Amino acid sequence: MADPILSLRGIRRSFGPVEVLHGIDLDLAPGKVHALLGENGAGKSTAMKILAGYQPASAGRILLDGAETQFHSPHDGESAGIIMIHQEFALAEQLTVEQNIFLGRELRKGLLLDKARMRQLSREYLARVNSQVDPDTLVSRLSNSEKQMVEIAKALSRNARVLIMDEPTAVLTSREVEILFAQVDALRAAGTAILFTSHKLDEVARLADRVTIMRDGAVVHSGPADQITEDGMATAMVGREMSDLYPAKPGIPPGAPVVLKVRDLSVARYAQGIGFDLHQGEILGLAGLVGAGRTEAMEGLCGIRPKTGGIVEIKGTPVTIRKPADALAHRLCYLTEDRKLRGLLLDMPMRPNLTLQALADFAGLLIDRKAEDKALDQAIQDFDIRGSRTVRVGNLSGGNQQKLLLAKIMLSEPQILVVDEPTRGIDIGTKQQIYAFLRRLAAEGHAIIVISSEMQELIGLADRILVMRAGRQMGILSGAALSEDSIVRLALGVSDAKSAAETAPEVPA
Amino acid sequence: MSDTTAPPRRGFTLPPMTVIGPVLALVLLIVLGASLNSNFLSAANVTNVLARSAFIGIIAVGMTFVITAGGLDLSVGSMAAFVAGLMILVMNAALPTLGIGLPLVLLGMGVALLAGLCAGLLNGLLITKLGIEAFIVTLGSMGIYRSLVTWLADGGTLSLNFELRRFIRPIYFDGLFGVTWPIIVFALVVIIGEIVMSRTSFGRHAAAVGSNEHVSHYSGISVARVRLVTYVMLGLLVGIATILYVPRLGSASSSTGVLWELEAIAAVIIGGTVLKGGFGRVWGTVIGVLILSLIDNILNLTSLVSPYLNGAIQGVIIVLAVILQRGRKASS
Amino acid sequence: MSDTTAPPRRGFTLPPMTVIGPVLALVLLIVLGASLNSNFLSAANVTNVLARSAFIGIIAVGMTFVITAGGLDLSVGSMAAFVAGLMILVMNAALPTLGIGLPLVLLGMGVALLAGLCAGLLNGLLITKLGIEAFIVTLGSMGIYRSLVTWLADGGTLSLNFELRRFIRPIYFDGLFGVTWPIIVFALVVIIGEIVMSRTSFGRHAAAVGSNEHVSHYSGISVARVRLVTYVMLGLLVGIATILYVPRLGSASSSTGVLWELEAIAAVIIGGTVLKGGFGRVWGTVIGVLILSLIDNILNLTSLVSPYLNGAIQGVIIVLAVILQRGRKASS
Amino acid sequence: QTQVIGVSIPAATHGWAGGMNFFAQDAINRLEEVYPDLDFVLATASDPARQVNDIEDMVATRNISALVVLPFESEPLTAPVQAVSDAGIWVTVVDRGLSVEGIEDLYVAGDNPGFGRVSGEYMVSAMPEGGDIVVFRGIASTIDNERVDNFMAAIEGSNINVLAAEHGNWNRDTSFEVMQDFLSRFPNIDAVWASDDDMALGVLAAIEAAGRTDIRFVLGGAGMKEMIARTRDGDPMIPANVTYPPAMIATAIELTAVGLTSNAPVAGEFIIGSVLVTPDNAADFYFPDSPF
Ligand SMILES: Nc1ncnc2c1ncn2[C@@H]1O[C@H](COP(=O)(O)OP(=O)(O)OP(=O)(O)O)[C@@H](O)[C@H]1O
Ligand SMILES: Nc1ncnc2c1ncn2[C@@H]1O[C@H](COP(=O)(O)OP(=O)(O)OP(=O)(O)O)[C@@H](O)[C@H]1O
Ligand SMILES: [Mg+2]
Ligand SMILES: [Mg+2]
Repeated sequence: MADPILSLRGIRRSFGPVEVLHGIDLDLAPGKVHALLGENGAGKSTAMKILAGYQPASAGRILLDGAETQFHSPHDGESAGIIMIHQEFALAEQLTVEQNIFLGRELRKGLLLDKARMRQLSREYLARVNSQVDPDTLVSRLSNSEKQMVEIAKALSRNARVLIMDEPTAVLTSREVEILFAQVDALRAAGTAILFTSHKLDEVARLADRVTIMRDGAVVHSGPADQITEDGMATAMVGREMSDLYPAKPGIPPGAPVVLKVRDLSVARYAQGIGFDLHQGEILGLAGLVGAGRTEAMEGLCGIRPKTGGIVEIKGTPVTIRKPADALAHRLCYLTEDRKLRGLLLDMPMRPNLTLQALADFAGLLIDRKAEDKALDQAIQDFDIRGSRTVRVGNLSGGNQQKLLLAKIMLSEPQILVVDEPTRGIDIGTKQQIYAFLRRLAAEGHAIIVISSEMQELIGLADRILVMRAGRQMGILSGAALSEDSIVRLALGVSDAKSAAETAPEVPA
Repeated sequence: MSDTTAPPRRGFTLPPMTVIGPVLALVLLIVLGASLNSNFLSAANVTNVLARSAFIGIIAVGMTFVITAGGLDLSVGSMAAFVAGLMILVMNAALPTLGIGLPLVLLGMGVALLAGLCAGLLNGLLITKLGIEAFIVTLGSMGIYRSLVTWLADGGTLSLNFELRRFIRPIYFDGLFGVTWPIIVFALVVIIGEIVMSRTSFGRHAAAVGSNEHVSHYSGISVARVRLVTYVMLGLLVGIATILYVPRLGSASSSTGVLWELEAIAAVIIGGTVLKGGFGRVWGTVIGVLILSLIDNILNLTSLVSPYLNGAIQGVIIVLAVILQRGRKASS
Repeated sequence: MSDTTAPPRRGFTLPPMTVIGPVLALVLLIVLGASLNSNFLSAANVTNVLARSAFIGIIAVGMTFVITAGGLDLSVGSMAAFVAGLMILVMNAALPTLGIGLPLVLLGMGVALLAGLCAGLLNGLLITKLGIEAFIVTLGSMGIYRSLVTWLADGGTLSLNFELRRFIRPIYFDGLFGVTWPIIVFALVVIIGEIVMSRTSFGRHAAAVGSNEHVSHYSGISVARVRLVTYVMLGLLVGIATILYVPRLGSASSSTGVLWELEAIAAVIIGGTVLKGGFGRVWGTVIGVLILSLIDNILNLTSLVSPYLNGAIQGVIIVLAVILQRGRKASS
Repeated sequence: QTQVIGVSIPAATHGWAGGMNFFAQDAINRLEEVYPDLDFVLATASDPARQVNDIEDMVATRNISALVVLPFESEPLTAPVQAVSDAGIWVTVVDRGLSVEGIEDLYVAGDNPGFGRVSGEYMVSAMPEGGDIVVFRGIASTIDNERVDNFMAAIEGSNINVLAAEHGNWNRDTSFEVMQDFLSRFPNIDAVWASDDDMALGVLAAIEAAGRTDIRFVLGGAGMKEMIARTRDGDPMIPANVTYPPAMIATAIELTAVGLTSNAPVAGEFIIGSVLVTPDNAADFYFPDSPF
C-alpha cells in the first residue's frame, strides 16, 4: 500500500464528561476508497470532522504525509487539500446554488466578482454530477437530494487530495448514487484518497477498497474490503449475528377492512389524481423518483400543506383534514423525511422534542414532567437512542436523531402511519429493528404507508407498492409484480402500466 | 443502552453562568445600593422600587412570551398610553351616570383590558395573517397609538376627574398586609407567567414555534394561533399594567410610556431570553426588570455623577449585566 | 435528473412582488404628492426631500449591511449626535490655531470619520468578541452616546462658531451642476453600497454570515470579522452623514438624531432586506428611505389631517408599504 | 446638621430644557459653596412617571427637607408632590403649576399664556395691515396648547391669516424640514411665528437656503442668547423676542435655599412675566455665560 496521505493516531474526543472516541487509528491512502462503518452514534461523523479540521481532537495525533499536523479550522484542512461533505447539509439556505458553491473562495475580476464565470463553472460542476439545477436557484428551494448533489458538485470542484463523505448517499436515489460512484471511481483513478460512510452495505461492498468498522467509539475491525462479506460487516458493527433484514410478510388478511380510502387526491403543482385503499394491517409502499411528488402528496393528505382536491375516508367516514391537528385527531400521523428542518427542534434537548406532538397526553393544566421522563426512558429503550439526554438534539448523531423522530411520532399512537424515508441514516441493526417494528404495528392492526427511495426496502417491507411519476399515480403493484424492474419501469414511465400492475384505484377484494 | 447515554446528573453542581449571571448582577447592584445609602433597604424604598417596576414588569412578562415565540412588539409603550387615555376618557364620561364608586372603577378596568386585548389582537392578526415582520407592524402601531393618544388629549394631557382620582388612588398605594397592590399583581403575573411558560403546553408550544416554525407545524401546532395568543396576552398585560398606572398619576399624555418598549425588551434579554426566539424564562425577565429599576434608583441615591451621564451609566450596566450572563463567548 | 426539476424560466416575466412592491409604494406616494400639491415635483422640493433623506439614507445603507449579516444597531442616532458634537467641539477649539479655511474643515471631517469608525468598532468588538446580542450592546451604547453629547453640551446645544458655520454651509447647500452635495454623496454611497453588496465577496459573505454562521465558518469565512466590518462600515457612514449634517444648522444637542435608528431600520426593512439576516439589497433601502421622507413631506404640504395624527398616518403607510411588498403571506 | 434639597426637573431634550438644566446645575454648584450645611440632589427625568420615581426616591432615601420641582406635566405630578408636601417637606414648584392649588409653599413660574399673548400682540403690531403667517408648535403638551391658544386669541380680529400650523417639536432639524416644506407649499409667507428660538434657527436656515425674500421676519421665543444678540444688533429678520427664561429654576433653588436656612419670608408666588425684547431693551436680556 502506498504511504497514507492522512492518518489518525490514537484520537480521542470528549464532549463534556462523555468520551465518544476512545483512541481511533485510521489511514487514508491515495487512490483508495476507504469505508468507515458503524452503528449510529459510533463516532463516525466525529472522526471525520476531526480529520477535516471541523473539530479538534481531545487527544491523539493527525499525520499529514507522515508529519504531525494540527488543523485549527476547516480552512486549514481545505488548504491541505482535505474536503468534506457533511452528513448535515452545509449550505446557506438563503443563498443561491452558485453563491454556495463558491462561498469563501469567490472568483474575482479585479475588485468585483466574476459572476459570469462562476455561473459558468457552477453549471459545469453540476453537469459533472448530471444535475440540472440552475445555479441561480436559492438553495432553500431545492429538494434534499438536489441539495446533496450540489454539495457533491461543490466538493468535487475543489480538486481534493482527500475527499471525505459522510453518508453522501442517504438522500440520493439509486440513479444519483450511480452518478456519484462514477465520479468516485474517476477520483480514485486520479489518486485521490477517499473516505466515506454509509449504512447501505451493498454500496460499501461495491465501492470500498478498505473497510474500517467502529463500535462505541473504538475501531473493532480494519482490513481490505474483499476480505469481509456484507454479513460480516453487519455482524462486526452490531456485535451480534444478524438474522434476516426484513420480517416475514403475512399478507393482507382477506376481508381486512379499508381504514383509509383516498380518491383523486391532488396537491397543486406536485400531485394529481392519487387514489388508493389502505387496509388494516397493510404496509403500502410509495415508490418513485426524487421529485415524483410522494412527499407532497402525503403532506397534502395529512393536512400539512393545502390539498387542492380529493376525497379522504377514514374507516368509511369522509373526513376533512385542513391542518395537521385534524389529521392527528383522526390518529393519522406523518413522519417527515427532513428531520433537521421539519422534524426536530435542534436547539432543544430530547424531552421536549419527544413529547411535542403528543403534548396533550402529558398535560392536564400543567405538563406532567415525570410522565414525560418516563416516556423518554421508554423511547430510549424501545428505539435504542444513544446520546446524552441533556444535550441539544442537534448534537446527536444523525441516526439517533432519526430514531428520536420515530419515537416522537409513535408517541401520538397513530392508527394510520405515513413514514417518509424512515430509515434514512439508520444503521443496519436498527433498520432491522425498525422494519420489525413497523411490521409488528401492522400486525397489531395499524395501517402504514412507507415512502422510500430504497427500492429494496420497499420490496422487502411493503405488501403493495404504489408508484408515482411526475405527480401522477402510475399504478399499484402487488404480489409477484413487486420487483425492482417493474417499479423502475413505472417510475420512469417506460412500461405499459396496465400490463405490469392493476389500475388504480382498485376495488378491494 | 450504550454508555454514552449520560444519566441525568445528580448531586450538587453549580448552575451555569446563564442562570447565575443575572442573579449575580442583581445581587451586586443591591450590595452597591446598600453600601451607598442606608435607606436603600428600607421598607419604603423597597416598596417604591418594586411597585414602580410593576408596570414594565407586567408588560415584560408578556413580552417574554412574544419574544420566545419568535416575535417582537415595539408598540407596548404607546399602547399603554393609548389604553390609559381611553380608560380615563371613558371613566370621566361615565362619571355623571355611574357616580363615583366600584361600578365605575370596574368599567374603567374593563375598558383597559378590552382595549389592550384588541390592540394586541390587531398586532397579532397583522403579523400572523398578513405575514408582515413584527418589527414593521409594531413600529407602525407604535406611531398609530402614540398619535391617537395625542389626538384624544388634544395635544395636552387627559386627566381623571379629581374626585375620581382620590377614589382610585388606593389601587396603586394601598394593598394587603403592607404589600401594595402593584406588587401583589406583579407577583401574581410573574408566578402565573412562569408556570405557563415552563409547565404548560402553551409555553412549550411558544418555545417550539420560536425555535422552528416548520417543526411546530409538522407537529400539529397551529403556529399562527400560538403567535397570535402571545400578542393578545401581551395586550391584556398592557391593559393590566395600565390599570395600575392610571391610579398612580391619574393622567395620560403623549409622553406616557415613552420607551417602555425598549425597556421591556431589554429586561427580557437581560433575563436570558433569546431575542431570536425558541427559549424564554419569565423569572429571568423579572430579574432584568429589577436590575433596570435599581439602576435608576441607585443613581438617585447618590450624586456621584452628573445627571447628564445617567444614560451612560445605565448603558454600561446593561451591557455588563449581559456580559456577566454570558461568562464568555458562547462557543457556537 | 428527474423531469420535474423546472427549467429556469426564460422570456419576460413580471418581476416578483418583493421587487416591485416597494417601487410601487414609492410611485403611489409620488402620484399622491403630485396630485395634492403642484409644487411637489418642483426642483426645489425634490432637492429638499433628497437632501434631507441623505443623512438617514447614508446611515441606512450601512444598516443594510449590518442587518444582512444578522446584526442590528440601535445606537446610530445617538452616535450621530455624539459625532456631530465632537466635530463641532474640535473645530471650535482648533479655530484659533488653524483659522477658518480648508485645513480646519478637513480636520473636522477627519474627526467625524474617526469618531464614527471608533464608535462602530466598539459596537462591533463588543458584539463579536464578547458574543453579546447586538440589541443589548447597541441599546447600551445608544444610552452612552446620548449621555455623552448631553454632557459635552452641558445640557444645551453645541454650536459651531458663527463665522465657521458660514464657511462650511456650502457643504450642505451647494453642489455640482445644481445637485447639492448631500445628494451627490448619498448617490455615491448608494452606488458603492449596491456594488459592494451584490458584486463583491464581502457582500456575499455578509449574506452568508446572516444566513448561516456555521456554514460560513465551515467555508473559511471569518464570521466575526465580517460582522465587525459591517459595524465599522456603519460607523464610518454615520461619520459621513454627520459631515453633511453639521453644515446644515451648525449645531448638535441631545435632541439630534433622536429615533434615527428606528427610521433607518424601518427603511431597510421596507426595502426588502430580511430583519433576521441572510438577504439584503441596498437599492431597496433607498426606496425605503425615500418613502419615509415623502410621507413627512406630503403631510407638511397638505393640511388634510390634524397634525396630531401625523404619526398615525406614517404608521399606516409604513405597514401598507410592506403589505404591498409581500403581496400575500409568504407560503412557507 | 445638613439639610438636603431635592431638585427634580425634566431631562434636556430640547434647547430650553437644556438651558434650564444648566442653570439648575450651576445654581447648585454655587449654593453648595455658599451654604456648607446644604446638600443638593439633582435628578432629571425623561417622562412624568420617571419624575415621580425620582421624587419618591428623594423622599425615601435622601430625607430631603425641601423639593424644587419643575413638573414634566402638571396632572401626573400633582398627587405625588402633594404627598411630599403632606409629609411636611417644603415644596417649591417651578414653571408648570400643579392642577391643585395651594400644595406648594413657593411658586416660581414663567407665564405661558402671557408668552402666547405677547407674541400675538407683537405680530399684530408688526403687521398692522395684516398678512399671511405660518405657526410652529412645540412638543404636543399643555404648555404648547396654552401658548398657541393665547397667541390665536391675540391675533383674532386682525388681518393676520394663519396659513398652516405644524409641530416643530422645539427641534431645529424638524423645524428646518417643516419650513422647507412650507416654503414649497406657500408662494408667499409674510412672517413666521416660530414660538421658540431653537425652532426659529431651523426656520431661518430654511429661508436662507431657499433664498426667499417674501418673509419679513421670524418671531422666536424664550430668549436664546444668540437670538437676543441678533435682535440687539438690529437683524431685520429677528426684530424681537419674547422671554421665557430658563434661569427661573435657579431663582427657585436660591429662594428655597434661603427659605430653608433663614427666617426670611420666601413663600408665595413669583411669576416671571414674558417680556417683549426689542432692539431697545435687548442688551438687558443678553447673558453671555448662559449656554442657552
Ligand atoms: N457537539 C456535540 N456535543 C455533545 N455530544 C456530541 C456532539 N457531537 C456528537 N456528539 C455525540 O457523539 C457521539 C458520536 O456521534 P457521531 O455523530 O460521530 O456518530 P455517527 O457514528 O456519525 O452516527 P450516525 O451513523 O448516526 O451518523 C453521539 O453519541 C453524539 O451524541
Ligand atoms: N422546500 C421546498 N420548496 C420548494 N420546492 C420544493 C421544496 N422541497 C421540494 N421541492 C420541490 O418539490 C419537488 C418534489 O419534492 P421531493 O423531491 O421531496 O419529492 P418526492 O417525490 O417526495 O421525492 P423524495 O421523497 O425522493 O425526495 C421537487 O421538484 C423539489 O424541487
Ligand atoms: Mg454521522
Ligand atoms: Mg420526498
